[in-house]
Amino acid sequence: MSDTPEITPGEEGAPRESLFEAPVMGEQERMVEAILFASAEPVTVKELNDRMPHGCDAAEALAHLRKRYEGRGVHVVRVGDAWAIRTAPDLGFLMQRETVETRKLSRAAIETLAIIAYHQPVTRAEIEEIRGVSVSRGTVDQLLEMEWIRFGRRRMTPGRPVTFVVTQEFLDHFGLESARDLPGLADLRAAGLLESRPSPLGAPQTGEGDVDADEGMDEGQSELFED
Amino acid sequence: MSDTPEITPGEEGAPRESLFEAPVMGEQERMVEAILFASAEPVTVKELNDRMPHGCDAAEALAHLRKRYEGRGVHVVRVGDAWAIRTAPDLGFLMQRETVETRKLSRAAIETLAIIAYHQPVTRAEIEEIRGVSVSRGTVDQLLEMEWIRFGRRRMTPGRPVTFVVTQEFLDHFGLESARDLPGLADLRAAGLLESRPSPLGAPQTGEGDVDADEGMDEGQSELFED
Amino acid sequence: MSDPDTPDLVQLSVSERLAAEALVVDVDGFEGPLDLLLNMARTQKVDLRRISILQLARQYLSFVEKAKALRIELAADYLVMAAWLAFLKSRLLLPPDPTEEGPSGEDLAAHLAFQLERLQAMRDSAARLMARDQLGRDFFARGFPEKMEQVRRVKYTATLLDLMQGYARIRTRDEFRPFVMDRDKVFTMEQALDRMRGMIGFAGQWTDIQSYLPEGWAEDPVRWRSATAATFAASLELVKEGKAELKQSGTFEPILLRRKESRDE
Repeated sequence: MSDTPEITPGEEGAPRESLFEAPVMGEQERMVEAILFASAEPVTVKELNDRMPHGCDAAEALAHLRKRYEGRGVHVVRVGDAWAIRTAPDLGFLMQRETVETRKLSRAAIETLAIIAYHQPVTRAEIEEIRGVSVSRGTVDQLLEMEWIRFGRRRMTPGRPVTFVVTQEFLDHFGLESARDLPGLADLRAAGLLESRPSPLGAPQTGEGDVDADEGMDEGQSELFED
Repeated sequence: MSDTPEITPGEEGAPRESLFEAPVMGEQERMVEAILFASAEPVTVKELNDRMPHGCDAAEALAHLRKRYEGRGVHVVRVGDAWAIRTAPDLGFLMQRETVETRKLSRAAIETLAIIAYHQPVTRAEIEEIRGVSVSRGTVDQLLEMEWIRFGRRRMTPGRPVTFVVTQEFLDHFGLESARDLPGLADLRAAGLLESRPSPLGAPQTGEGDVDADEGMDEGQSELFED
Repeated sequence: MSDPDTPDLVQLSVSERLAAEALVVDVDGFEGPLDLLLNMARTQKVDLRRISILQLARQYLSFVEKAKALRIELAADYLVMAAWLAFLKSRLLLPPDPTEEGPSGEDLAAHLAFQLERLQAMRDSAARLMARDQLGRDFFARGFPEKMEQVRRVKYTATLLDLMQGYARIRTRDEFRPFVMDRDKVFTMEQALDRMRGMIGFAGQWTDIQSYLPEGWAEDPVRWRSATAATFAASLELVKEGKAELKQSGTFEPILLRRKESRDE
């Protein structure tokens, strides 16, 4: 038996339409609708295209579908580079039964999360610099476990520290289309509160002093707005 | 269920506006939509009414919603005495992902197949005799299922055992015009596939030492070309 | 550290002591010196941008003095901050020394103000973030997600070379001895089953399955192995059919077989 199974996406089961003619847009919209309804997690346009018959344009079908659900009880929402159907927030009061009691986050965890979201990608040292206290392992672990943060690229500074960024789950949970839509982001940037400001010599180094903590901060911000 | 929406005055988007005035039907429909969407289980009309604001008519809202989803990618369907949103049956294929894994045939299967190809038509007992081990049912079934072998004529010997022959699919797969084109033992030896040790019995014949196999060989070959 | 702002230790009234204690107990609730400073800054009730760092430094140092008076252990970073603030205070109070290198007291104060403002901004942002509609609380995902069914199809394949090698393998093996020899040393499961079917009716007692081996198969090790394997497989088949029972008292112990009493008979 071969140990490297060759996985080829099957074409079987595709509608009996022609292989070369894509289904009409109305049909494509139905397909996107069915796929998004069936999934609890956001689905990327690429995944949609992969699952739909050859020649479909999921992005266009999505745009139609999104329009169709405007003002309805459920909405088509964007989550990073993926899409999902979610109930309209104004109907939350109907859903008490569905509410899952989530673990209460500690104040430290909430602050750390906010710092990662607004400053991403951010190193542990930078988080500590901002909070003025060292970040406990448990806090980061909890956020990682909740899949609200993940490791980003390593910072290209001595020691190559890891960075943290927020995830699609984070965006999904807080109903954000992208990290750019974080509340008050523009104001914070305008006030210069997201930029790095090297601490003058002699200021007490909070957290575990990572000399390079401030470096690369701008790179981080630019990465955030790249996508 | 009534089809005509009973429009009751009420402010849109403010379902809890009044304790005594039910939300407009459009709002009620949104509510039913959100509840059905978010529920893990089908929801009865009674449950819907219990969860919706006082004065709502879930049955009517449901009828509207059902109509709205007619012909869409998902449908409002009845499950027992409850209701749920489910994928339109014709789009079920989108919920499957077929992966094809290519694996090498097992050694037992290859050997069995080779014996059938070289000795056809051949009975199971003969295959076992040549391989020196018993042939598992699974191996033969697998080859039958792949349509590389099929049943030939029954052997006119006591017990009238069935015989196996190779199929056209087999020939196509291996790029052979006929089973006669299979390289002989001499060719195999020339190609270095056999140890070139002289056989004590002289030039090896296919099916040597197997009276039945030899006997049926011509018959088998001709049978192969009958169809 | 003698600071005019620090009340004389001896003159601490009971209520002052209590207040100080409350403050100290509260330290547990603070997330480090910066957090404590931020809280003290709030008591100034001005925009953080207009905060008096000098006043803040005094407040902090007086707090640390009180803590010391109460013999309460402060974590090292609180003390580091106290030392730094004392230094900052002196810088801010003394006229600048033109010969002195490094950042001015104003620069240091401005940076501390920036840090406090940034921390406050992050707190506010965190609060705004948590106040947003949240998935699973205010808006909801599909309650009945339909699983993507993974249809796995295995396609078996072989090449002509595989086929030829397979055949060659068999024929090479056979070149040195006739087929009949093979048969001679192989006791098939079918043969064993036939044999045992005939004998099982008499097996009322637990009997070692070795005793079911055919005559003359126990001497040659190759033949013995084949016959044992076949007999064992046949025994399993009989058990499966409900005609026999097997037991073994331990690893490598003899395998015992007996007829299963059928109630139908």
